[in-house]
Amino acid sequence: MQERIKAKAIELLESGVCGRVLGWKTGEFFYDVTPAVFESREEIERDFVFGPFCGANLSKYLIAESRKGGKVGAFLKPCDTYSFQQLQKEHRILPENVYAVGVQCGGMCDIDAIRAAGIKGVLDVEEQGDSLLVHTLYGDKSLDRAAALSERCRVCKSKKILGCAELIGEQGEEQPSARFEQVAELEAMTPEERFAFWRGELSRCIRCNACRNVCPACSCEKCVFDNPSSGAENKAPANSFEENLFHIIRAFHVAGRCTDCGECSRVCPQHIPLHLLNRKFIKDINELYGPYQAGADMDAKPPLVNFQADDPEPSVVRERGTNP
Amino acid sequence: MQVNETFKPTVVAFCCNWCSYAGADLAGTNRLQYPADVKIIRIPCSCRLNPLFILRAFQRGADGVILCGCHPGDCHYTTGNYYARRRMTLLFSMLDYLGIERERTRVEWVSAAEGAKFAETMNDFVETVTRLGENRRLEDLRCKSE
Amino acid sequence: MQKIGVFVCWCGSNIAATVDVQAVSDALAREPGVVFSTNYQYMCSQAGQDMIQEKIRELGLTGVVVCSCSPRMHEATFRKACEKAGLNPYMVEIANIREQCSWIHKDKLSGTEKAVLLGKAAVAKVHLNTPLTAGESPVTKRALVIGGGIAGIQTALDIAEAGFPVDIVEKKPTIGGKMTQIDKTFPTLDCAACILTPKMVDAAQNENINILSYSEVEAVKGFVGNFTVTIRRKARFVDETKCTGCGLCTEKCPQKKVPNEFNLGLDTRRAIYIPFAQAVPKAAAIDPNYCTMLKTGKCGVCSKVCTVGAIDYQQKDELLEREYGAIVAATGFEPISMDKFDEFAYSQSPDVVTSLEFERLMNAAGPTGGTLLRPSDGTHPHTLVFVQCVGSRCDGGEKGKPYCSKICCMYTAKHAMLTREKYPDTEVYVFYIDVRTPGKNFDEFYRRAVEEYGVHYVKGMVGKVVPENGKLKVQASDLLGGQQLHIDADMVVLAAAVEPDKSARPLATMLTASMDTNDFFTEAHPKLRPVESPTAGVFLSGACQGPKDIPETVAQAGAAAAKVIGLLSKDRLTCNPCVARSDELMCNGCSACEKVCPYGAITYIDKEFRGPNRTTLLRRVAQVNPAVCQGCGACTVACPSGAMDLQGFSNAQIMAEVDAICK
Amino acid sequence: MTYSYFPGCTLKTKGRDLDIWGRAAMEALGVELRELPQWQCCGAVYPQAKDEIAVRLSAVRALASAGELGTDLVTLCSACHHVIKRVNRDMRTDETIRSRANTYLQLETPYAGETKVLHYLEVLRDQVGFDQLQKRVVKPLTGRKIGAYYGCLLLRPSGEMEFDDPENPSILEDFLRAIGAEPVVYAMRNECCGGYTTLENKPYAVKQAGRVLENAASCGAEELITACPLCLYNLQVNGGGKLPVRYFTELLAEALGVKEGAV
Amino acid sequence: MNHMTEIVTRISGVNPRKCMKCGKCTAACPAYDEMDYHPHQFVDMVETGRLEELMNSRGIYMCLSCFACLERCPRSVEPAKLIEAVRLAVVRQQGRNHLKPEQIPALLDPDLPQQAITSAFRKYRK
Repeated sequence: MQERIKAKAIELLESGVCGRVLGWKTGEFFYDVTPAVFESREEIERDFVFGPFCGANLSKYLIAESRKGGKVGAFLKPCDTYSFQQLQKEHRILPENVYAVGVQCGGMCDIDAIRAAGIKGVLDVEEQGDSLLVHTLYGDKSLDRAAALSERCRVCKSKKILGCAELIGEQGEEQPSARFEQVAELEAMTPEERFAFWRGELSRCIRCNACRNVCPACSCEKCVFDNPSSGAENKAPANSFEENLFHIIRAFHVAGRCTDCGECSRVCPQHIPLHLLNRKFIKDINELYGPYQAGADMDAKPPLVNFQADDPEPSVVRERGTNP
Repeated sequence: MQVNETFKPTVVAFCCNWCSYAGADLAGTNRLQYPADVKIIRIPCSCRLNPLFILRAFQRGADGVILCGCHPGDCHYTTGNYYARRRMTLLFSMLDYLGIERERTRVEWVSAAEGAKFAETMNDFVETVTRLGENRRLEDLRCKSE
Repeated sequence: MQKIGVFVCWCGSNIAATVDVQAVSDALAREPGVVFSTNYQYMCSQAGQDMIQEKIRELGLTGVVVCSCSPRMHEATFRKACEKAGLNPYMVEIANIREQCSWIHKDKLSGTEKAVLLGKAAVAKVHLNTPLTAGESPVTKRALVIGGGIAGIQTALDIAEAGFPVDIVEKKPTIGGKMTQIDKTFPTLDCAACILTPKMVDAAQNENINILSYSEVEAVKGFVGNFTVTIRRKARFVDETKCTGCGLCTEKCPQKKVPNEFNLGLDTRRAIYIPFAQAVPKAAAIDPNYCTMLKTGKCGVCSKVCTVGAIDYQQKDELLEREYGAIVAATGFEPISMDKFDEFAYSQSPDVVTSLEFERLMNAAGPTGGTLLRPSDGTHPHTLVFVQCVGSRCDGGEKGKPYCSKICCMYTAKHAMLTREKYPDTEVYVFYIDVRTPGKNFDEFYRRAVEEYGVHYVKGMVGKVVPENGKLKVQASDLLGGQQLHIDADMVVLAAAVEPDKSARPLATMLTASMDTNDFFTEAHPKLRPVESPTAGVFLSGACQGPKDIPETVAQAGAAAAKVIGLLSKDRLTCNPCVARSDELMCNGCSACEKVCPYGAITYIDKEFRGPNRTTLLRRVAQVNPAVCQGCGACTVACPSGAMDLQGFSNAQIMAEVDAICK
Repeated sequence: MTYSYFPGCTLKTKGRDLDIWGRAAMEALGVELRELPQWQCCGAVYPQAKDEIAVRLSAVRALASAGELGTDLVTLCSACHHVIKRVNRDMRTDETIRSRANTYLQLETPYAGETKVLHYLEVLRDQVGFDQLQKRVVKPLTGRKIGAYYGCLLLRPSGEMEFDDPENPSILEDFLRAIGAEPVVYAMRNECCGGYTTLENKPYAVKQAGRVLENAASCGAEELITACPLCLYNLQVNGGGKLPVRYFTELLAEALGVKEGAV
Repeated sequence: MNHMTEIVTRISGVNPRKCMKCGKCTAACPAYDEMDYHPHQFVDMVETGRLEELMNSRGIYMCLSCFACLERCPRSVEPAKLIEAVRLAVVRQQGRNHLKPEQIPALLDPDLPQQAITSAFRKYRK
């Protein structure tokens, strides 16, 4: 796969279709893969990687890249393409300046999941069909890929690649996903338990803004939390209120636009399950206003700028509550 | 549940200018009593209510926040309350999800003719909020005056 | 820092009785930025306004807070006063300490405390106010009148007289409305048709009036001065421009068994019909529910007999789109259904009729040619019982209306009087709860019915009507006589309550005009602006605003016309300056705001911005057309970055109010 | 279709006909009426005063036991229906009555008006369907001019009984049409027959029954049907035999061809 | 408010002030001729506190509880409930039972449904 992608990247550059391509390169550690722009065959041959740790969603980078003049090539995994389309709907990405290549994905891995499987001293990981060959300080070990997947890939909602000029690998389909199970578990708790759960999670927030910076939906020219005149400016999780405020408003601002790509939780250094906030909105929207997947359909009106005359009343929140 | 007789909640009522603010005026004209704990903020339409305002109110010490607007279908701006309805439904659901008492937030549709409904709504809401007591789950201690 | 003046009004004792106004002005004097604070008996009086103006000049105030009645009452007054003293009118804020404070709280301590907080919120808001200048929008100089009854006709005539074009949209095939069905009018007893039909002809002949009969309003867009209305012209299957109204088709049509709605189903008409002799436009229409040709494709008699070729079975509904500067609702009323009042046996005996049916039975153009006969057997009735308040003055619920229908006392007196005049051999009983006859020559009229015509007015109600052996056994109470009456009547006439026409509710939704719980249109102010709806550019004429008799309807129709003329005579309208504004530096160009804007006020342009390292970036940004924006604020919340804000109700201003209140 | 069935005291004694034919007919229609175990008198009169709790209790017991069985509760006698339906509403809407009744009864699960109360005629109309009933008729009552006598208790107060239009009811007329008879509408069909005063003021009961029968006869009725044992008694005994009066279930059984089997 | 008025309005749940004195209750009452006071008067007398007279009236036993007054009242006043409340106020007093068990046998008739007796007992005695 990696070689096919690299070949395509080189072809795009050399045929003149693109002036540069957006891909992934290894960072400090093998599992620390970062997005990068490549402008020459040499750079690609030297640095370009595609493997089980290329979780980063490249579509957000296209907002800036598509405005720099010339055409940019980009490799997008299925879930990235939802963001890609959503950002086009919002006129953030200029599609005429992008040459998108869809790459099928077998699910991205999480180094912590590998460690949790009891494998220590990991040096590198190699894909071998459905399993991983893990090189460690203590010799090689084999592990089912499924066991190493990140949470978001374990509950992958779709392998479908949208809106790309060409594909590498097979086109996939939407698939049933258990991604709302955790939300449902939380909903089933008492308010006290939920409150305690979220205090436990959100109190760890250090306001590094990684979630905001990585989120494709959080692409505002200026964030309200950075704007002194917005009335919501805050730069540090000064107390529990501001921890709550930041995450509630952030989730609200991306509600109806969040494709559930899961980048927020991936990058959170404190391992706060931020996707559970976004998924709550998605679940509510699906249940109250009908199924909606952000980015899936270029023409569908996003639920928060849409309505039906017979939408449920806000009291539905009180009425359907499972706990008194 | 224990009811603290001396607790006087702070309740912020956002009222749309065309229906509910007029409904509140009608309650006044008809001398229909409701607790002085309710303070009304006039907004042009229920769709003007930003979730930030609600959180801000809780931060600054509100114990309950209620939004009143025209009945769905009767919005002065045709569609504003439909958007407000979705926004508030989702926001309230999120607050509930975070374990914040869902009874502290409410939306009621009150027309300009429903002075009595306005007063009843406020009486009922203040009673509910009083029963819940002081808002502890979404407060900012730095903003407390005492 | 603003220099703010605070003016606390006593409103006589309305505020001062439950709010310590001195304490309020003292407390507000200590707020930051407040350089002057006082209280006065009547701030809205000339003396009060003079004081505000004097202080603006003397102290150079940059902001004014008036603690008084609702801003819906006097905000405009105070803004105007401040403007005269050189202060931008949008630097004025009102704290509503009457309707939302002194009138609803009895305890002076908590009332005062709340008034202070409301004042503080207003002061906090004024700190963030900025002077606003209103823009302007053009006015389409044409009016639309919805409903072609006497209200709509009079409004249209008056507007047309002033030189403005008017369209009348009427859902029936003819204009004229309920008044065409009335026999005589009270208290003069002149013939309704004699005074109405000349007006209908005037309307038809007036160059400025365009009658769209058999048409309904389908959609309304836009705002005051600039409405765009879609009108459905229903297929009448007759070319209105060709039909001469000769009536030949209506005589030859073989389908004779169609209930005649003009006579309330008391007789029949043909499937092709002209509602009545003086109809305007005088053109036939085909009833598609009964026409054999339209239903089965076989017949075509009317087409054969028509000498001008006006029949067109292929006609389809047509949609018109037109622009108007003002819209008048004149949708009128209907008597309520008697289904829920069968204690009066309306469904069981044809001799139990409603008052409107009684009008037809007395009318020369009615089913009996003007001779009062019992519908059941065509015999002359000797004993008539009139029941008032059927469905009026009921305390809510599905059965009946809570209001007094206002016209029944007078028309019942008229019916009773006319019956006794034409048929002196009759006994006429009127059962009443109260007789309500305020109005010029009204009570005199009612007294004449009693004193000169010998009508038996009985204080009480009818409890049960039992049809038996050709009679109507009426069981009733006579409260003053202290007895239960049992009358063997020949006819019973029910004064059914009136209700707004069913088309009014969907129309109100289209117009975004508010309605009360009974579906009557609400006035902008019940006393001071009775012919305007709260929605700018929408006016009210006739019974759609509340029960009315003919003179009142005509008076209100003229008043509505005067308001429309006032609006249409302006070339440009001053817009509301409290509109949305987009901060281009923050705008993402994502289109969320555009999607929620009900007015299409938001457009996008690509604009160059300075990028890093001396580069330029082309960005899509939103722009608001201030003449089109109505200031709802939907966009401000849809905007995730906060680039969109609403002038006069900005994020910062509302949050300042929140802060002041929650402290 | 299975329902709990509350016959009531009168139907076990003086009003046996109403009950026997009613059961036979439902059986023929494939509807199972299961008599409630251990029912007691409904109380006979609905206590209008809000502070009368004890007399509401046996109705509540019947309602609660139907609730435990998970079935709707069907009644046949007008008086029982009136009492049970209104007490059920009290249990649903009146906090004081609910809490006091539950305190008295000490049921395993407190009762709050959950059971649905249906009159036999409502089952015929809404569950069986008059059109279906019509198809099952084997001996249509063709040519018989029958007046329906509703009386008070089924119809009023309409806001609580939710049975039919209180001034212009049609359920019994529709029923008569379904079994092939010709319904005769007359205005006194929803007026009181005076039955309640038969002990207190017999002359009045006689007078009022006469009025009802006179009106029905003058409108062409040749016989009357009713659902109320007291009305039946009063119209028969105090009405002077002007018209035959029968329970509607008797005619139903007749039309379905099960009348003989039931006796 | 007079003590008895208060009891009667409380147990009946009726607000006599809603009455607009239209007389439809009295017009609808089938037992009018049997009663000394009529439904609209009942409402008025409760409101004005003339309870003694009402409690001594024969009319309270003549009411058929047919609910015609209640059904047809345009103001939802429910006179029938007031009448029952007044009757209860009487029979709840010591020794004021209107119907005594020993009176029953004389009234019996083999066809009379027991519903009539039960209800008479319920209505007329404590």
